[in-house]
Amino acid sequence: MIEPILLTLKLAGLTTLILMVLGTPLAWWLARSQAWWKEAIGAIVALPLVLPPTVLGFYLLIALGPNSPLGQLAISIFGHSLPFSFTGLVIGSVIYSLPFVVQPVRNAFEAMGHKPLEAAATLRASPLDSFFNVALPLARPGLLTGAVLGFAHTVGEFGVVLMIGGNIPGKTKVLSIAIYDHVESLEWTQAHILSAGMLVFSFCVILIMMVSEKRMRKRR
Amino acid sequence: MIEPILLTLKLAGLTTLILMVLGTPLAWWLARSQAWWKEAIGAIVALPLVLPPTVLGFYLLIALGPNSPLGQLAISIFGHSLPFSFTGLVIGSVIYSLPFVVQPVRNAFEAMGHKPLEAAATLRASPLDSFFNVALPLARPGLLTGAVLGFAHTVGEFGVVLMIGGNIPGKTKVLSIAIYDHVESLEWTQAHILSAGMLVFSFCVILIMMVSEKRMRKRR
Amino acid sequence: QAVHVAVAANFSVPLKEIAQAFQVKTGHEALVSVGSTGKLYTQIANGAPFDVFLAADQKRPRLAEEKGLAVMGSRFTYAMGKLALYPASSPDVLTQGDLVRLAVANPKTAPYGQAAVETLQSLKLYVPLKDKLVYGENIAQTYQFVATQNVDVGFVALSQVVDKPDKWIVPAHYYQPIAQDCVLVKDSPAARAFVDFLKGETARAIITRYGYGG
Amino acid sequence: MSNISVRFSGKLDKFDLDVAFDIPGQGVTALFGQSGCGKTTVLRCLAGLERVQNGYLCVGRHIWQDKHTFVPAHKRAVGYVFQEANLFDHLSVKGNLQFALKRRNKGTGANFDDVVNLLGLSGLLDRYPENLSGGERQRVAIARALLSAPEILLMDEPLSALDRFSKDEIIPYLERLSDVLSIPVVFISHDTDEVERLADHMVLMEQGRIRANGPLLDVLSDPTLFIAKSAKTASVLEGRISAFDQEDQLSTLDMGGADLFVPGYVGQIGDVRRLRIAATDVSLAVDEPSKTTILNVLATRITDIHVIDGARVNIVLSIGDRSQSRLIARITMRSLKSFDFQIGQLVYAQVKGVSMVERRKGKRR
Amino acid sequence: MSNISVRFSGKLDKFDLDVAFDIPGQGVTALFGQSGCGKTTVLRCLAGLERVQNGYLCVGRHIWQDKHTFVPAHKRAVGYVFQEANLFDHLSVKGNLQFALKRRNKGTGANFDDVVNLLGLSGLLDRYPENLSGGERQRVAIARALLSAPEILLMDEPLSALDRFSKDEIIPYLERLSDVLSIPVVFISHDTDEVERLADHMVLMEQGRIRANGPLLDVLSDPTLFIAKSAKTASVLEGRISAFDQEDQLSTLDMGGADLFVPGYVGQIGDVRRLRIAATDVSLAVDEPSKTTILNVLATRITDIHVIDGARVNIVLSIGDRSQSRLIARITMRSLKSFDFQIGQLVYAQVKGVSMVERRKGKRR
Ligand SMILES: Nc1ncnc2c1ncn2[C@@H]1O[C@H](COP(=O)(O)OP(=O)(O)OP(=O)(O)O)[C@@H](O)[C@H]1O
Ligand SMILES: Nc1ncnc2c1ncn2[C@@H]1O[C@H](COP(=O)(O)OP(=O)(O)OP(=O)(O)O)[C@@H](O)[C@H]1O
Ligand code: MOO
Ligand SMILES: [Mg+2]
Ligand SMILES: [Mg+2]
Repeated sequence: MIEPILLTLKLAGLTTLILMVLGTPLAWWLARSQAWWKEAIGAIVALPLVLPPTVLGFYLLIALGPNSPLGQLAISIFGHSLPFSFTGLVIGSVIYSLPFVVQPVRNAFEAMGHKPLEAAATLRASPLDSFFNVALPLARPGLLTGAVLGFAHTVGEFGVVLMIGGNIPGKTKVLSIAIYDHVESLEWTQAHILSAGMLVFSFCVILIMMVSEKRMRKRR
Repeated sequence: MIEPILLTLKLAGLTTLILMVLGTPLAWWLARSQAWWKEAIGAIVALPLVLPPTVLGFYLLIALGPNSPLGQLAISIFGHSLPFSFTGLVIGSVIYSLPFVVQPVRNAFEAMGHKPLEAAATLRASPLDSFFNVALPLARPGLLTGAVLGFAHTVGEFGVVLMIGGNIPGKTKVLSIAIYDHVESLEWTQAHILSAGMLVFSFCVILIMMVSEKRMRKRR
Repeated sequence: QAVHVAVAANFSVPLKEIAQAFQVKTGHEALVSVGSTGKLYTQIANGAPFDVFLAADQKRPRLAEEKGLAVMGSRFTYAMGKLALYPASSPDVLTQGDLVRLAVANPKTAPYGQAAVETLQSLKLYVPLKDKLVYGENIAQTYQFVATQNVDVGFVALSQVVDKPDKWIVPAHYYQPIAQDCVLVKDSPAARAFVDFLKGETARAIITRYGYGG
Repeated sequence: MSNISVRFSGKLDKFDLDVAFDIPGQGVTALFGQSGCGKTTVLRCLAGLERVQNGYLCVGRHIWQDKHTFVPAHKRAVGYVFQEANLFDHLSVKGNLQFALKRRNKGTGANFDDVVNLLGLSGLLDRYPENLSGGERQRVAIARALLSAPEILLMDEPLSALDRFSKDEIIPYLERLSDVLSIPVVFISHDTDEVERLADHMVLMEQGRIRANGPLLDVLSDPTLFIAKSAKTASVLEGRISAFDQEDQLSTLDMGGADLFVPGYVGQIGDVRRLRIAATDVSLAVDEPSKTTILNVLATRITDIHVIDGARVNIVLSIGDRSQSRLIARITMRSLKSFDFQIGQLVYAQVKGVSMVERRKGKRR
Repeated sequence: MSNISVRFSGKLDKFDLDVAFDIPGQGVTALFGQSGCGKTTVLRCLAGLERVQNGYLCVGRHIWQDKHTFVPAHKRAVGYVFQEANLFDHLSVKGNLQFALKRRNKGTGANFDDVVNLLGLSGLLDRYPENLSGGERQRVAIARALLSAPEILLMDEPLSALDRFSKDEIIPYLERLSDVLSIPVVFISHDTDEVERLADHMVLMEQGRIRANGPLLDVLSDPTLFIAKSAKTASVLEGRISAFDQEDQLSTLDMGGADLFVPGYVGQIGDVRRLRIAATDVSLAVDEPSKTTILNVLATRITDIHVIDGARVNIVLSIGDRSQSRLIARITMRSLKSFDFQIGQLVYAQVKGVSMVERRKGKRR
């Protein structure tokens, strides 16, 4: 019982981290770029959402499978193909949850306007410096929302994980699948316990994140 | 093939509408209220996310079943219990997608600050008037993000729908389930066609929404 | 050495028991991955690390053999699924006027669903009841519809309600037999040992106890 | 309208506010004080944007705040000009103005075109706030407040972003507004010039407290207040136009016995005008001075002598028979000593540089 | 530092900018003009925040913009004070100031404590921008720009939200900054007083074009410009302190032959000081005038006569042997006629109200 929990935390934590690392610059580019095609990229980022997760998982399976070019590439990098590995799970979750991070963060960057960045530039902050020391702190509520949505969604993520993870105990059998397993195998008591535990835990994590964000804002 | 498409559009459209109607005041309350317990409500709104959709669906099935108090209530209102009906589908989708609407909209309301509302008050706009004519227009990017995420997510929503919808052709068999069916029954060609169609359609819808928002902002 | 077994959802409970017995006897660990037959097949086609595939039908294992995804000639029927109507003591509930909904598994993806439809057709009830059907993704979900009382009655696997008194076991001639096949995906001594164990007495007893035909 | 009674005390965050003052229910009141002394806070309390623990606010016959009452901001008929324009970013200039128009009581308030022309906004109506210059934004904010048909106008440094030419146009309009519609105006300003031109009444604040409160001329010339020590000390006097010399374009004002000459046409004969005379513009002589280009020489009586510091002295004079017409002269300590001026003494005041405090109409005091 | 050459022309949205001017690479330059004339836009172009199609900008030896070059804002060592403070909301006052400190070149720039004290920020360091009053925000913005150790300081109406007392402290500091560190300062202001006190050089804008550009005194007293017509016309003169009378606290300044008395201690003997004499404070007499409280009577020669309108005339005078010390007297048309002043004539100028343009140090011209 403890194994899926740890695995889930590891997956959600890592996925959220990667989502923030990838999603934030992407959101920044979407917020700032003047390119005419940027909205197309914006729409593409949101697309994984419209496919049912299992179907998305199916396509990821095909795309990353050992017979595909991407799969071949992965094999030469990781030594194994991505599906049915933890790495594959992380990749799938990242793709699936990306829009939940990109959209709120992008909005936060856009709401901020140019002014603080102009002030930073006149104080000799390079664009990178401004990004880290002005834009990111100012976008904190958006980043937090992105992180909460991304984290929660990865914890509850299931279709993609089931499809490309393959429900392998200790490797890709995360909590959501474990609960699903219990439900499907008529072990409802275990399912109830796990679900309740998961809800309480997530409630606490989210509440703590939100309250601490609020306190940071209040401290001013 | 046309039936699930229409059903999906109807479901996603209606769900998005309801999400906006319910989520916006909720987001407003979360952004403005001084109540100490509001963050708890905020966290509860995000909770449906952490349960795998099928598991969520399972609990909804229990909660809305004909013997539950909620189910009894629904029967006295709608004349039938909610699961396996379009109404039930809508309710499930709304619960599941609510956080994707509430969070971005809340952020937009918070980013706006008090100032425009104060200006409105001194111009004799009642709180309701301010909400509709100042807060909502200023929060437009957040509302749009909420709508896009909510819409896309409902189109792709699958676990909950499958669980409380019962896959009834013409009534609850939406596109995502149809695609899934094809994948499971090894009818991959049909799955590919439907998926591609869905992606292209959703891409267009999202792109149009985003570009028109951008144009509205540019027009200034 | 570990054997990786992929099993169709309806057989997951008996299999877990079998796996335990297998480990006690041979010392090999059996890792169990549960999924729907269709999904498991797709995964095997895309390099899933399964050694043994226990499907809910015969089609997918055969396909796996034909496509070279499995060891040729290793296929055999490990269980015969039986259909039950639950909760009911006879098919009469199906003709009663107050029947609102009847749950079956999706006939397109689940063999038990196919069997349920065939049963209804045999009873000449399919057309009259068509509008009352709701479909579970698989047989487990179908059972959940029934268990949460959202439907009045449903066609489920006998294995799911084997210890429940109020069921009507559908006579075998009402539907095509649900032969569930097993196939060896990757050849290894441990995997062979597992397949052999599945064919053996201990496993057979468990399978029968769960209401499957031999 | 009768008086406005204001009593606010309490803490707002860490800022400690404790003010109590009454101001007239008509005319223009200036709220004056150093940066951070609480002017904006008081104005916000007046508008109902801030709520202080112990507050009492009565405007005319309406109680807007007391122990049991707190009329919310949108039910107070105030026009508010924010310190930082605070326009609606989602509306064009026109939209911003119409927002105010739509919500005012029917049939009241200023005319749209008048206000737009006055504030020079006709070319800007389709622009959005983010594309306006600082002064343009401020003008839109003023216009918006004017168009909301307020019963009291509250303005937080409305003119600080404006150049002199815009000010010169707007100030008379505000005066007329307060005169004709008899709407009381309370405004914050740092600029003594502005205050002198616009205000009738003045409230002086210091660190959340009231330091002085009274008619403008009294406060400005109160020698115990720091304003009197400033280099800009001035007397503000009223006189009636008695003649106009077409050729030299010179107007004569009757100051109550004594005459003052002011260059240019300043109004019709019989009109009352307000004049500003800087204390540093007034010099004194014991004997009638010889002829210089200084046209204005008034016979006055010394009513008070205030030493500002070791070098400078303010001499308070009364003109003619009007004891309330107080003229202040700023002279050096050396002059004070060499002439040995005494209270009660008759002296000639030479007045260089009389400036009209531009007013279209005479004002009641 | 050598000159700053500025040429910008092009459309920014719908605003048409076309300016070309050179300003000195040291001292203080004022950018003056009506609301919306493009002052902020020019300043933004100088800072590299705005890029105009045809631009050329050379500051000292560095070309910041030409056909091929555009040095981005963060590589220009400018200090910029925005029209609306533009502080970082996520940082405390201290954090805002440290943001500047951390990024400046090591070992350069103003001392933190000095700047904090000068701007009265020591009690505010832990506050966040949203809890500051308008004037406090503006002061933080000025402090932040000063602490960034700029090589050129650009300020957009830095003082408009400040009361006189704050201004009186900040202006001398800015002057010293521009003197001692010889950093050129370009600032926008609507306030002629401020401009007169602070600026050496003045650029006058009108609807996106340059209307005048030159040393402050030339522009201010250029009779063809609207400023000269203003009631506030003044001469700004420099003199060397020659004596101080301890008892009467009276300083004597040598204006190049002629003496002027100024109340109070204004500096050490030998120091050069700038004086401001309002044109309306100067009266003329043909014969040596009789004794009044006016201490300053100077023998001058009329060098020019400008008629402003039917009522008012500016008389330009030269003091003593210094032909460049130009004194302006504002007199009435009636006086001009009755005295029949002629160019070249010797007259006595009575100067009432000499105000020190507060400067700690004499300035090179
Ligand atoms: N982003 C913009 N888009 C379009 N027009 C603009 C923009 N910013 C300013 N303008 C216009 O350009 C002109 C010059 O603006 P600028 O801000 O330079 O004026 P300013 O001289 O600083 O005025 P003020 O004293 O009122 O601040 C104005 O007419 C203004 O409306
Ligand atoms: N939201 C706030 N939280 C805490 N303190 C505040 C807040 N707003 C203002 N203050 C403090 O209250 C005091 C009064 O502020 P207020 O804005 O009324 O000053 P002001 O007189 O309008 O000054 P200015 O002329 O600079 O605008 C200041 O010391 C300020 O720092
Ligand atoms: O046993 Mo199945 O393949 O999940 O219906
Ligand atoms: Mg203020
Ligand atoms: Mg400007």
